[in-house]
Amino acid sequence: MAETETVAVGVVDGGPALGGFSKEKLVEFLRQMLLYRRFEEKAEEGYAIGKIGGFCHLHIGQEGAAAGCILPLRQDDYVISSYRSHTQALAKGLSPNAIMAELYGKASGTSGGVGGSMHMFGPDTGFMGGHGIVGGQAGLALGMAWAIHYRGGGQVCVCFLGDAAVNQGGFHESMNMAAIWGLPVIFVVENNAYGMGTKFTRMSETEMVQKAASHGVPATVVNAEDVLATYAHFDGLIELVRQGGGPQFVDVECYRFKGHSMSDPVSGTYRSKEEVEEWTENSDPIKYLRDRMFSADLLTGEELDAIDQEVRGIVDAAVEFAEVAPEPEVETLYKNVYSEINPHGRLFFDGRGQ
Amino acid sequence: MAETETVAVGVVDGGPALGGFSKEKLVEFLRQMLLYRRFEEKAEEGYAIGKIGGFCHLHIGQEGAAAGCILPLRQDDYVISSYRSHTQALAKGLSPNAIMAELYGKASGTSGGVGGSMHMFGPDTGFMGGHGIVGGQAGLALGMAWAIHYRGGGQVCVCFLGDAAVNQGGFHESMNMAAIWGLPVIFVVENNAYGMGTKFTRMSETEMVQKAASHGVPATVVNAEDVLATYAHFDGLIELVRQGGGPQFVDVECYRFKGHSMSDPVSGTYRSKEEVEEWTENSDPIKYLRDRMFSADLLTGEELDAIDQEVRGIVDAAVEFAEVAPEPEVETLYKNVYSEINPHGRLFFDGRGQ
Amino acid sequence: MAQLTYRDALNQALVEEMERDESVFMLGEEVAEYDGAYKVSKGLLERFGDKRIKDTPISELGFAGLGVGAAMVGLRPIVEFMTFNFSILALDQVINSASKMLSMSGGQINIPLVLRGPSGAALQLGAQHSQACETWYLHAPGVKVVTPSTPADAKGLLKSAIRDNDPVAFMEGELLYNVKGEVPDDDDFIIPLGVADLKREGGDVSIITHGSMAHVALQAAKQLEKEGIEADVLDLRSLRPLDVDAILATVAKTNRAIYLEEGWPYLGVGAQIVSIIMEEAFDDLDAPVLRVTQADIPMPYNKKLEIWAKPGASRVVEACKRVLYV
Amino acid sequence: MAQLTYRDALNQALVEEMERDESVFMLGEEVAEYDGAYKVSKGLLERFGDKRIKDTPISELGFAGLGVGAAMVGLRPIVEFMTFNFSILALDQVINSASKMLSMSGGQINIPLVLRGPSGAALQLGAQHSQACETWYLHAPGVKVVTPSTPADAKGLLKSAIRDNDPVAFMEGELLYNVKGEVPDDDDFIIPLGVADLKREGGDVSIITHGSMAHVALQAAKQLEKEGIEADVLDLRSLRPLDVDAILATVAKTNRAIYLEEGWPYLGVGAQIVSIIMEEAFDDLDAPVLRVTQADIPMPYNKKLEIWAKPGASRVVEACKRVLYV
Ligand SMILES: Cc1ncc(C[n+]2csc(CCOP(=O)(O)OP(=O)(O)O)c2C)c(N)n1
Ligand SMILES: Cc1ncc(C[n+]2csc(CCOP(=O)(O)OP(=O)(O)O)c2C)c(N)n1
Ligand SMILES: [Mg+2]
Ligand SMILES: [Mg+2]
Repeated sequence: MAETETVAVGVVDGGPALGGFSKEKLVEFLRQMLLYRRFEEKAEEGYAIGKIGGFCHLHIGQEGAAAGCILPLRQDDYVISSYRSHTQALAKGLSPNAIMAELYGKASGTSGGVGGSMHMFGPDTGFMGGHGIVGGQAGLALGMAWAIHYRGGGQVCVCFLGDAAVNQGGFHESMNMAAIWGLPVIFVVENNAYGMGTKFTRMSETEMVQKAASHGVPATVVNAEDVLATYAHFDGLIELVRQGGGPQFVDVECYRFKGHSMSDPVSGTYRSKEEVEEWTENSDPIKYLRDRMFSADLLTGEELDAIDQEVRGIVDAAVEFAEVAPEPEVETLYKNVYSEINPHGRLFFDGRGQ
Repeated sequence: MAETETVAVGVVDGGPALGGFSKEKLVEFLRQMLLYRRFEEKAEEGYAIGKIGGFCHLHIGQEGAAAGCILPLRQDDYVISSYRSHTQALAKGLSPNAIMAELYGKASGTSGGVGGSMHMFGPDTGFMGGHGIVGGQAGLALGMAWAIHYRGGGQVCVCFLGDAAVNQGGFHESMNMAAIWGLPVIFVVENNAYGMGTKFTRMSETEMVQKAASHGVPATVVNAEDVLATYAHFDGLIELVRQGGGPQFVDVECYRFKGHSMSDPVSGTYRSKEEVEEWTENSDPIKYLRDRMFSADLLTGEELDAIDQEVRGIVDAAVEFAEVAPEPEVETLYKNVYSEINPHGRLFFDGRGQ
Repeated sequence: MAQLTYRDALNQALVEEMERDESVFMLGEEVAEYDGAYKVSKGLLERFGDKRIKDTPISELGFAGLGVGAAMVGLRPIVEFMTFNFSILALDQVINSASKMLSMSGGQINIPLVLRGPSGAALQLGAQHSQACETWYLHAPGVKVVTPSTPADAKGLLKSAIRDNDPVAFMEGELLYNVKGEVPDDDDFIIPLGVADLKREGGDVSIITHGSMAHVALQAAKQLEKEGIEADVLDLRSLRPLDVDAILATVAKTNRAIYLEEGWPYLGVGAQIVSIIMEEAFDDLDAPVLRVTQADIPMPYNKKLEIWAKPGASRVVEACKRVLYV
Repeated sequence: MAQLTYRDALNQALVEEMERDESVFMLGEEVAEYDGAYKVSKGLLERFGDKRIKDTPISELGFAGLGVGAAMVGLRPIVEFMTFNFSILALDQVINSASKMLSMSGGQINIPLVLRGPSGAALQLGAQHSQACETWYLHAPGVKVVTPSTPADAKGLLKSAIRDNDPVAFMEGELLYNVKGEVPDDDDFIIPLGVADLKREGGDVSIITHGSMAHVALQAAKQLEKEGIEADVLDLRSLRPLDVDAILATVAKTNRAIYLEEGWPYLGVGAQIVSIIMEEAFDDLDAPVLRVTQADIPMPYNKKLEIWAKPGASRVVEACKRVLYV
């Protein structure tokens, strides 16, 4: 549970504020997180009725991470993530319609229906994908940060990882190179305490910030139940990195309210029903912000309902969009294996792609 | 340069001593290191005249590491190393004859002439090989330590690595697993400051002990110019590990007096002639011990000559042995790809191995 | 004989071999407390304790190295890859350590290691999770590769693989775990590596295949039967050692063959089988040997496209007819 | 035309392409201060500075990932592997990221990346350092593979590879760096990917090959010539894209072919070429297509054994005679 002390009531730009944020900003945080929540709930529904297939990993409970870390970014900053990335794609500005259509495997999806839940892409908004090999995106983030550095732009690259990914060798290699070359990358671990059914503490003797710092990457911890603290923390770090301060590592504490993927029960072998209930009750980032805003008289029940209605409308529209969107064509498959079909020679060997 | 203070003159078992070691023990250290030196010099010669081929990596200048770390081990302890491993094989008890024969590619070599300089093996003495993929042996050492732990024996596994190997992801994965399972393994970095032409400090922002410790593996530094300090350090650690104290990491400082391999000049692009001369003059582990023994009246010039003559004799004999040893037969090649030729089906597909 | 699922047959093999030999242990992601991502190791933690069934961090290269190292000193590790897709991260330890150790050491150090887990596509898992990985493990000499298609094969071959003194990549079908079949009750039922299984007899054309595609081959054979064409269905079961005699025998009988496999065409297993037939049975052939494979593209997520990209029975039928010139 | 070594030809290609396009940079172990382990990047640090020529730690997986990531956002990285043997550690980023990125992203993100370095055996380097790595890079669609055999090919093909918008594995011959040959002076001399080169004409038998083995094939052809046998020597140069037309043309002309390659037989490149000939030129064949490869064993250190294990001209001659039934 986040410390309530971090959120101070006050005044900003002449209006009432919480934790240094104006009402407008606070409503935006709440609205975003509600959008993520409602979107994931619809994805869950779509999966249950067989409209969505494959592996599908939800962010329910972890909304504070995407909001707090991505909202302070610029559009031209890069974000890259794992197979668990719906809300990060939303936060970075991909349209709910395209994301839902991707889950439905449709041609209007973020990846033309070919990627699915694990492989959302939106290079126009700087969202550089959902990647399925645990830790693999660390190397890719390193390369994007290298490109920023190489070109001399003031962009930042944010790399989301799960807590279990810090045990991958490639993560350490990437941290080391980011450190020696001072690259503009923030490695963000969405630390939901479990990698599938394995508690992080069973697989590490030490805190992950220690491992990051050992490579020379400054490492900090923030609790994503409190989106305001999370936002403030990242806002500062991003500026630091943007100014050429080199890489950063952040352990973002959170909790996954649902199973690892749709096929994993919410509780059972590796965590108890009570544990999940305790977190769901007492560490929900949306409730947390809502209650703080209520207490500070920055939100009314009606306002909240209106926001919720609005985001539900967006999500319902996304489902409608996805339902009627066209299926991708077989022909596109071969167009997208190589970008350059050399004028000579054969590239495909199945007799179907020529 | 090692601190001379670490070597205290005194009395052991009723006789004069240095750093707590009896004359007998001191002579053995000196003899071992001289054997390594003379052996490597002969290997260099053999390479120059084309009797030895391929990649050949020498330990000249680094003798304190093998002596200080391996001599305190038991025969049933495991040692595993990289492609730079002649002296470690000697220290663990492989015969100079067999090692030289291996360099000559002969059937009586440690690996039947099939391995060469980089792949010496002596499982009977616990020397588990020479491995050519930088860092690869870390995973193998983890497995041998696991086996010790699994069987409940009191053995120890020592894994030699180069300094550049700590940048390999697999090294970090192995450190982490050794830590969480408390395995009896000592990761020993022969830190000669360079990986080929690359200075360690260019490729790491931090000290390597920090990286090791970050996984929860206790990490220490020792300077191998002083074999006595090195021996004492390892003797203590080995006992600790043997008693179930879990993994250790040691940064063993040393310097390579020769090029990376026989094709790399001793000095040039990446280090100056002066630098090499400075180290060769002032940080030679053999000179260091010799001089300390001289000053403590524990060695005479004649004694030294006699030792040198003796080890030269051993090395000359090894060359003679290697010269006349038989070449391996083609037939053995196919015998050693699979240990079990299943009664059914084909294993080889070149039409030559059936 | 008992009716067992492929999953339970594997589980039985693990239990029996772990009972039989104390040097056998298994490790991998989620194998212990979670009973395995695909529940193949269900109950083993309770039965054998947490030394013999060990959960690992997500460190494929490291724990594959652990397996090779433990095998170097005489244990008989079973390393589970959650799926073989992730094993590409560990391939260095397979290719550069496991496969070469015996040879590099002049015959002194053998590696009795099993690397197992599902390989090949399941349903809509997309490009990174839907790869048939045989080729990566077959090219370098020193590793054996086994691909069971039925519960009985799964059990009999896994027991052989565990008892084998060399590294064996044991590739299970992700979609086969729930498939049921007869499995002999005998505790000591084993199937030797290197023996193909003629899963159906017919004299007109040979469908040679391995792994989960054996089921597709049998489906295709049924369809062909309706048109009066009788197909041999030869399930290779083990790809190294490879039952070349069985391949040559079916080709000698039918003079026409196709190779069916789950993976990509360029250097898929079929390329090697075709080459062997070319080299050793050229004169037996009345038609070129054709191959049916996955489409030569990364696997798409979309359900219809995925079905299209996978090799199905109708394409097998078509290929058989082509080599029969009908 | 200038006489250049293969090494210098590669160096020229690098210089010219880096001059031409600021988005091209190169990284790898020892490429900068040390001028490259094989001196291919000699002088580049001085010329282009340490942003464009970058020494890396020994972290193959990590810096290959860096290459893919930088390519995702429009740079054109060249990643040098000191040798391709070590690239097995990085294979996951090649197979699971580079080769699939364009497809997974629905055509949005292409990867203009060159992975280069020596592949195949040099002299007495033993099992772990003597592998021909083509197969690992060829199986999965999405990567192109190029294997130049002469200085001119090295230069012309490397320039094409750098300008290509897809991932290209560019495999050089470790023993070719000192080989000399004519190289056109033209700054804009390029050789397109996917065009095989008939390095010798003859009508009796086709020796098809790639990479450093082209030289062995030419040697064999000379020996055959003495016996009155004229061989076509077809150097494929690029294995994906593959000049299938050239393969079919030489087979149609000679009706007899062998494939010569440096690597192992089981799923070596030849297996695919044989399969293509089987599938598309069966009726042209007067004899089975045979393959000459490395012995199916890890490479031995001993000099004589190594020579024995490598594919040499005499074995090529023998195979040609076998398909000619003489
Ligand atoms: C290299 C690799 N190994 C294994 C897997 C299978 N797998 C997918 S997610 C996962 C757990 C990852 O946990 P964590 O990193 O904590 O992320 P979270 O799912 O909690 O967001 C595993 C083992 C994989 N995708 N890639
Ligand atoms: C994975 C891998 N990458 C690259 C190489 C080539 N290589 C051989 S030794 C070496 C330098 C290693 O330096 P270090 O670890 O410090 O050991 P040292 O040679 O100094 O003993 C390199 C890059 C290799 N053998 N393996
Ligand atoms: Mg997690
Ligand atoms: Mg070093």
